[in-house]
Amino acid sequence: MIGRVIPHPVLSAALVLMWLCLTAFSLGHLLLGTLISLVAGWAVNYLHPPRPRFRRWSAIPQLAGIVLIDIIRSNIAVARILTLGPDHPSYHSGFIELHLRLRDPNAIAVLAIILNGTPGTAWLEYEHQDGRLLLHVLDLRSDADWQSLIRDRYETLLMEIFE
Amino acid sequence: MVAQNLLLLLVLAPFVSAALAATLPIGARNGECWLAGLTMVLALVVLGVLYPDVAEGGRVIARVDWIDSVGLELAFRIDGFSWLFMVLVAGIGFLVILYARYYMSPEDSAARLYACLLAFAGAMSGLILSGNIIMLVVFWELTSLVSFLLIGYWYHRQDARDGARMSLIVTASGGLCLLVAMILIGQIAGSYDLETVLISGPQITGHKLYPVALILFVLGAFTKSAQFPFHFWLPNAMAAPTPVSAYLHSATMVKAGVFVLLRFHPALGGTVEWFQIVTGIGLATMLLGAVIALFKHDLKGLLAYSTISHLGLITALAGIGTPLALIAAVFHIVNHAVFKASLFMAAGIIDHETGTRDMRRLSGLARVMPITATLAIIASGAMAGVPLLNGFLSKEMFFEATYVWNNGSPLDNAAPYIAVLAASFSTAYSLRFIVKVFFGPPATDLPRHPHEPPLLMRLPVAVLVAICVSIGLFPQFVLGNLLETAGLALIGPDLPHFSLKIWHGVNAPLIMSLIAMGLGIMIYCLPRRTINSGEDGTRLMRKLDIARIYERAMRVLTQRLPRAALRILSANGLQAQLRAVVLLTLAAGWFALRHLDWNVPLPEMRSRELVFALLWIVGGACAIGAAWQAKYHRFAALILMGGAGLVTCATFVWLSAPDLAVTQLLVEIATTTLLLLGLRWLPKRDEEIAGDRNLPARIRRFRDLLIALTCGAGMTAMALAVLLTTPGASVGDWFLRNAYVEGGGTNVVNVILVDFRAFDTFGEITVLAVVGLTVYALLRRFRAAPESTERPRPQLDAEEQALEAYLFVPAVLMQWMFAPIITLSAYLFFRGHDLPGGGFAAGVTLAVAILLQYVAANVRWVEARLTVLPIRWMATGLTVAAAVGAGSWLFGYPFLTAHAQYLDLPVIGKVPFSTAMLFDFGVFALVLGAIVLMLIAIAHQSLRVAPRPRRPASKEAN
Amino acid sequence: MRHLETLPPWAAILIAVFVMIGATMTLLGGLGIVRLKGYYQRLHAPTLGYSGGTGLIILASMLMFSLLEGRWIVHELMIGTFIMITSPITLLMLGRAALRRDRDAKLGHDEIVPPMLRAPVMPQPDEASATAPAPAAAPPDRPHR
Amino acid sequence: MNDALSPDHLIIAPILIPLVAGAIMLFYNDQNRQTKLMMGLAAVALTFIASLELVADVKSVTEQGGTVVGLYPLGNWPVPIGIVLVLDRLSVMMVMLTALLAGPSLIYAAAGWHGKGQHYHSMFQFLLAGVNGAFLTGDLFNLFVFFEVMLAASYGLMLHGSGPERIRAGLHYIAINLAASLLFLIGVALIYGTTGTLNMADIGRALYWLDGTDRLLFHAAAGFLGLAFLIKAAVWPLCFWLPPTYAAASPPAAAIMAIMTKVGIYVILRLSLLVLGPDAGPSAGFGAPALMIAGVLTMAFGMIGILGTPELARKGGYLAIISSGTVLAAIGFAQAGGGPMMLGGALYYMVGSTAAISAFFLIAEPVSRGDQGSDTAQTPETEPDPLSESWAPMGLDTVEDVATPASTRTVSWLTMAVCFGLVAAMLAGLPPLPGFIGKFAILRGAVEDNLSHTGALPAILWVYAAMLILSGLGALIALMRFGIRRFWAEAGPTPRILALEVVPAVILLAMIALQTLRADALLSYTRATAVALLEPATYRDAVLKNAQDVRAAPVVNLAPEQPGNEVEVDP
Amino acid sequence: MEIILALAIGVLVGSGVWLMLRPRSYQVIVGLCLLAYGVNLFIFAMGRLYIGAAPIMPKGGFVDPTAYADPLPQSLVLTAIVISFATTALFLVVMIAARGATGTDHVDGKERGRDE
Amino acid sequence: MSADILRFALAYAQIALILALALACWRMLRGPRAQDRVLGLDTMYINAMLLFLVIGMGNGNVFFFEGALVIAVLGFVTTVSAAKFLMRGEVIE
Ligand code: NA
Ligand code: NA
Repeated sequence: MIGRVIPHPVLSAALVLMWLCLTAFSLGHLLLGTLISLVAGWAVNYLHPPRPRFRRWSAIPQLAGIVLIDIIRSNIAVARILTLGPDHPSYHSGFIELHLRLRDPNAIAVLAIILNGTPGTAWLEYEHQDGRLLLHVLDLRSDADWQSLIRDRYETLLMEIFE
Repeated sequence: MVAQNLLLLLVLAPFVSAALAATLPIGARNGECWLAGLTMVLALVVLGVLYPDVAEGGRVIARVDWIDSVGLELAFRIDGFSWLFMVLVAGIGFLVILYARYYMSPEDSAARLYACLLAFAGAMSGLILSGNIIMLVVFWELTSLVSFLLIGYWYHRQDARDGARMSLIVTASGGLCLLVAMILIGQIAGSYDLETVLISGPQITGHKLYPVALILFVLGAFTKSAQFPFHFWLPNAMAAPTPVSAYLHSATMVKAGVFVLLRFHPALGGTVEWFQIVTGIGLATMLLGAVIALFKHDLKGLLAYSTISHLGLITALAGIGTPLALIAAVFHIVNHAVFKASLFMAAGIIDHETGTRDMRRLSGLARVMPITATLAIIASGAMAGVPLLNGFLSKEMFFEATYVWNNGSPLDNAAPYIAVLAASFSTAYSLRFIVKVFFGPPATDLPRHPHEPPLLMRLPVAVLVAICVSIGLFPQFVLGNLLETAGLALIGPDLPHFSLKIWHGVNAPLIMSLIAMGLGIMIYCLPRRTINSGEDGTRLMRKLDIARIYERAMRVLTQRLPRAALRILSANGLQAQLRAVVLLTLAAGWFALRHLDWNVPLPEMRSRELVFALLWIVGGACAIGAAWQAKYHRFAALILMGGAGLVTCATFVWLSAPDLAVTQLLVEIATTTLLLLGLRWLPKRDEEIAGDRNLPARIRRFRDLLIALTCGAGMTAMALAVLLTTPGASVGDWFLRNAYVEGGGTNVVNVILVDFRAFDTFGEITVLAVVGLTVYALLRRFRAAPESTERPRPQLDAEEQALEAYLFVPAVLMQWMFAPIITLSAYLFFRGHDLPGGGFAAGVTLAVAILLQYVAANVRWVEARLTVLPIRWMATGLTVAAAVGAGSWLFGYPFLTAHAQYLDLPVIGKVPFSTAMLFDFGVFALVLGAIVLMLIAIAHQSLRVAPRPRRPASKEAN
Repeated sequence: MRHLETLPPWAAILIAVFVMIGATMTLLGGLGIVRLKGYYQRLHAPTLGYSGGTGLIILASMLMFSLLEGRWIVHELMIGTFIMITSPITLLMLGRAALRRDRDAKLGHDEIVPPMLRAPVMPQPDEASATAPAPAAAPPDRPHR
Repeated sequence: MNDALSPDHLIIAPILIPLVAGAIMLFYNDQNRQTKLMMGLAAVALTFIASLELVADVKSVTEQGGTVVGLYPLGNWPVPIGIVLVLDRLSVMMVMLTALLAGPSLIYAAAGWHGKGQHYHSMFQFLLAGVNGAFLTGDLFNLFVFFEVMLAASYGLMLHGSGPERIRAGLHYIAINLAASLLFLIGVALIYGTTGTLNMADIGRALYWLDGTDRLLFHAAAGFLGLAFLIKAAVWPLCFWLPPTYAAASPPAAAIMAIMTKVGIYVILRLSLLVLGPDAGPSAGFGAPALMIAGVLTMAFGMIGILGTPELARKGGYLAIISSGTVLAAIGFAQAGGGPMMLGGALYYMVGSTAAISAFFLIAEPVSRGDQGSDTAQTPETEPDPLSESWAPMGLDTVEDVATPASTRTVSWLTMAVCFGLVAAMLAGLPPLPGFIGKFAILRGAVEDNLSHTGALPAILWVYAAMLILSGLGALIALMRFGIRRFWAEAGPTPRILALEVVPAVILLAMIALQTLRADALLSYTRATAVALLEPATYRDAVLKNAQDVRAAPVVNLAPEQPGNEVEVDP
Repeated sequence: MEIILALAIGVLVGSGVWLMLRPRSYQVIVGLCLLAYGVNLFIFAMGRLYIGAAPIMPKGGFVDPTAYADPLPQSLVLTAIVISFATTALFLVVMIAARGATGTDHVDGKERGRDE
Repeated sequence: MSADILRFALAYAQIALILALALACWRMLRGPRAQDRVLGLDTMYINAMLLFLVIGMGNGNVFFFEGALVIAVLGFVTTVSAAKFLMRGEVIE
């Protein structure tokens, strides 16, 4: 019953929060926001997307912290590189191919957000069948470095959360 | 009162009978004949009853209201002159109807013939009896129209069609000239009433516009009565059945021209111009007609030219215009009508019996059809002006008029000589007619074996010939009183005494007659062999055949010239049309603003100006870039255009227009996507377009560049001119002051849209709805160009992966965005009245949310899951908007009167509620439906053109 | 701009710093997009604006309006959140599109890119080209530049 | 006519009835074409009844001495705040004419054309709503909106049935009209920028106060608006789109689109006399010479066109052009002080010629059917339907379009021939049909009001009179040539014509006949209309009677004192 | 500010007009879009230019209308945007339909100098 | 004082952002490949969004927030469509 009325509770909750952020934190808006989020949830349900299952909520803040720090660091790093100019010898960019263990589409999407949101790495191509990923990195140091970096910093946490 | 009603009956009866005749069965020849004949008899009876009223210069006037406000009243007026004319119309009409009964073959449609004949009689009666000069033109044109149908009666024949066309064009054009003339005359006289006009002679002839009016008037009269140089239509009209010719070309149609000349003589005549033009043309026509008639081999052709000649004679008399000349003219009208009608009928009998009208083949008919021959010979004698026949008398009077009257002009001096010469030719062709057809050896190669026609067919001829003879013998007794009555009507009480006598003693006219007859016999005898054996007319005549010249001129003037002119004056290409629009716009702008005082202050450059300038350096670069790239690099142009749109949007933000910014952004997104959807269906532009770099193309581009630069400069100048003026009080100020108090919202722009000017919004969403429907309807029948039908190359390439592999990650993210965009849509909707947003923005947003799902997956994937029913949404939107608008009627307020109120809800507290919000919901629903419909309709085309294999849904759903 | 005067100096300085750094980051991103040589390098440049620039300016805006209104104004967070989600989509799509186009022999190679990551089950090039329509049938494409 | 509290809701009926009918039809699948047809006919009938009632109102009001006007303040906002519908003699006449033309066109469409594409009936109703809105509105921007409604619907109707010819002509038609719409917008914007108002009557009032730059800019705006309307009215050299468009459109669509050129004329008439009329001070008569000259040139071009084009439907387009030119020139003369008689005649002529042109388009297709003598405009309908998809996505119905030709059985070739002849005579200006009466009234007015006591008539009037005659003659020659060839010369089997195709032409001819018989009433009406149009002050006073002073502050101050809410502005 | 906006309008209109006079239907549609931008800005400019004065009012009270941007041109532009969007969509569809029906993207349905 | 600082900061930010916009536009104009142009446009969108926010801060009101939000939520749709067109030859298949 609940599942039918609120097919995507997490999503709907997020939408209510979004509504309140956008308008004001008041009772009236809570009601209106709830109504709208329910309608949106039903609409989404028509698409029957892969429903995310959050297995470990506690890992989310940890991941968020890591990502935030990485983004700030990368921002500085990339800003430095950009001030250096295009032909500076101190960095070189290139493609790297990685292998992902993640299988959950939502988790992979989150990883894509993280990698693309972090300056300096660009997610180019992903082959779901065998989990291969092609990245482009602005300042390339070593392949192994990146593979382990991503696996350790993000993938593990993501697998904890989603799988 | 009785007389008035009878007068109206006189006009109305033929039309009513015509309508009846048209409804009778096609083959009902006897019925038609009875109906038509009785109508004519009725007319004659009515005329008889009316005679006492018109005798002694009296008249009867009847009026029926029609369009009094512009002076078009159906006024009818009968006096002695028109009475006499009406007798001709009805009398000869009766005989023609009788004759036609036997002449027409059973295959011909009797209904059509009699209906047209009756209608023609009605039109002619109307013309003659009109008491309003404009109504006269109306009936005048009606005679042209009906005669068109009559002449074209045997429309399967080329000559009938050509003759009908020619006569209509010539006579109707003349009628239009006559119309203008009548308007001028009426203006000068102060009334369109014939009575008034006829007594306004001095006023009219003294007016500055008199020459114009006169020329237009005679153009009308001359075209109708086939005066040179408009005479050519008449012989061509001989393609009509003979009864029609007998009617139209003896008593009615062609006489209308001379009728108006005589009728309007009091108003327009008596001037030098009148004499010079009317008599000059009349004499010329008389001579020319007679000469040509001599050379015609076709019996009806001869009679046609003879008719032209005799009409010239009457015209010349009208031009001379002395009372006796006018009497003579009337007399000759009657005489000509009588003998010419009989001759046409006789010619018809000959044609009917022998199967030919070619005089070269006809011979010795007096032996096989003696009675007809006798009748025809007498009638021809009348035509030639042989003494003791009616033609002689009026011709004498004509000679006398030309001889006696003298105003000293060269034309006047020449008139008697021309008259005699023409009369001699007249004698000659009459003689030729008699001798060639009825005497000589019996004809050998006739299509039919001739014998006398049925009695009733001969009867009309006999009656007419009897009239010829009786007038010729007892003119005063038969016609004296009637002529006097007519003369009184024409000339008024000043009518001098005259008497019609056969013998006036040996005087100039008699000598002229004798000379003419002698000369005529000589003319006939001398070249008769050449005439009889050769072609129609002399070589010069053939060269100067005005009909051919006319035909050629018509072909040039109405076909070749217009076709060429159309090519030059019109532009089929879109570019030329748009260029015309742009150039005219420039011209209009320049014309209006050429005196504008330019006083532009130098701009200050502060940081904000710097930012704005930079913004528009970007925007301008984008716009120019888009213009530069649109030909060969469509995609680039599209992206650049997006840049220009973004800068426009930023400008709205910069200049305090948040609603515009939001709407522009959303529309920008929808437009770009639409154009991207469309790009797939355009041809690949992979090589230089042929001739794109040669000189003409460069010149064209340079010219357009100049135009474009001028337009840009002009718009800059205008915008600046406005921006540098200080605004006065505007409606906008009122909105700012009152939007919240009166409209209940703080976002004034939105309050305007959904309340103050909600009707605009209502119209605007209707536009969107219609466009959505059109797009959908057009794409339902879309046919792709052959090279666009297969799937795009990236998808076909062997190296390529399936879409799902490509979009594995982005698709997930795009599906994530579905719910937030729906929420955003709701947010924009609910905010509208107070802050930027509103139904439109919400609708576009939701449409984009759906579009995104299509982009993320494919059509089948989405449509297997989601059903939007866009047209239903559109219908709902429009209906809701209309219903909300109409809701105010319940409270007695006009459509779209909004109502705003705070609802006090239990837990939540006060909630603003406004009917405008409901209206905005209508907007939302419609926009959603329309945009989804358009996007989807385009998106479906790929699928329709190149159906894809279905993939199992499970794989996609994962 | 009288509202600016009502802000306390610490806030003003903080906001100013955030805004200036954010704008500078974005400008650097812009510089990068112009100066970097290869497309895949340029792909990184706007990220600076997406992440650093947006983040800082949003923070500044939230701070400023919260202080001005005297209550928490957090709706700018939504902008940040959605930029977080949507900018990766664009980069993913653009990167992938560029890869396809760079691998497409008919469009010409601007940059050397790695070959396609191919799953083992995907059809072999030879078979595929045998089943695909003859390339000659399709008119030659020209890059949409 | 009514006091402000209970406005006459009937005024908006001619807009709302078709609009709502069109909207409700959208709820139905296009399979229910007969239902939609019935709804459409009902809507047209209701609109007609409403217009009858409105005419009666207007006449009773004006007979009591007034010249205007019913006002309908939408949203109950006073002039010039809100949009107001203005009912006067001219607008109600045009509304009635629209309803009268709509009926026959709709009946004709029922003969099969409405099945050759989707949603014909909705678009038809929307077109009527747009046209009526354009006639009734008293607000310049609202006029733009209704112009767009009308144009959008006309695009749809014009493209109805699809096919290369239609699409090609449609592309041109749309492109030209988009350019015209942009011009319209520029003009409206400039007018607002200079006068600060959008109400037509108020613009006329505000113009009085303009000086210097503002007035010049206002003139420029008038010029641009004029051009935009002249494009719609199809004046030479802006008319090249018309013949191909109308020829390519399906006959019922072309028949109703005949009213559209008249919308352009209506607006020019309305605005030029209201705003730039005799009492406009330095702006009086602005553009009048252009109108006269353009009108005369247009007539000449129309005459050339009708003679120079072989295709009958295109001839119809040129007839529309001639009709436009005739009326436009008369407007120019009226604006320049040519007197009300001419204008009254021109209005009468406009009514008659529009009906005749509408009938012409309905006749042109059946009589050209199977005609070997000229290029047929019709696309072959026997091509296989391109739709191969058979599933119904998104609820979009997939009713297959009717593929059979429009006609299946013969009723009467002869009736068509008679109709053709009458329409041709009417358009050629032959008596006693309204074409003649109208031209006569124009000529009479031209002579009566403009003949100086010395007997001089301005040269341009002579040229106009000559063109009036010659254009009719040109039409006569061209149509006669066609008629003779088609009905007389060509033997052989006659095309099959449905009763539903004959009836509309007969109805329109009956209208023309009625207009002939009751010419006096109609001419008096149009004459009085012309007199009213030439007294713009009366119209202005009536519209601005209860006008709101835009400087007024709100009556009540509801301000809850909230210091933080006040918006501060850096000038 | 005024002169910059006026120039911007000029550039947009100039580019638009140039494209409108070109022979390819795609050029025309891009031109019409650019023209629409220019005309919208022009309408907007008729209310004169205001910075930082969006026509969003405090709730109630007497306000000084000269301190706010004129809302009416803005609402006119909104309507104009919507209508030009609709007509652009329509033109686009007719354009691709014309290309399908005539085989060319020339606005006249045939290449220059080539008769039907 | 704080007003001066902020005014300077906001002016600087506006100029910096508009320069960034111009640079992105340069890439869009210059190309060389279609993907470069799309990237340029996308960058322009984000820069414009930040500009809206900064302008809003300068004005002290939140009226331009919706504009920025719309770019944040929907601005990517144009880019995605364009990229898909480049990738697949059509936007919706
Ligand atoms: Na990144
Ligand atoms: Na203001």
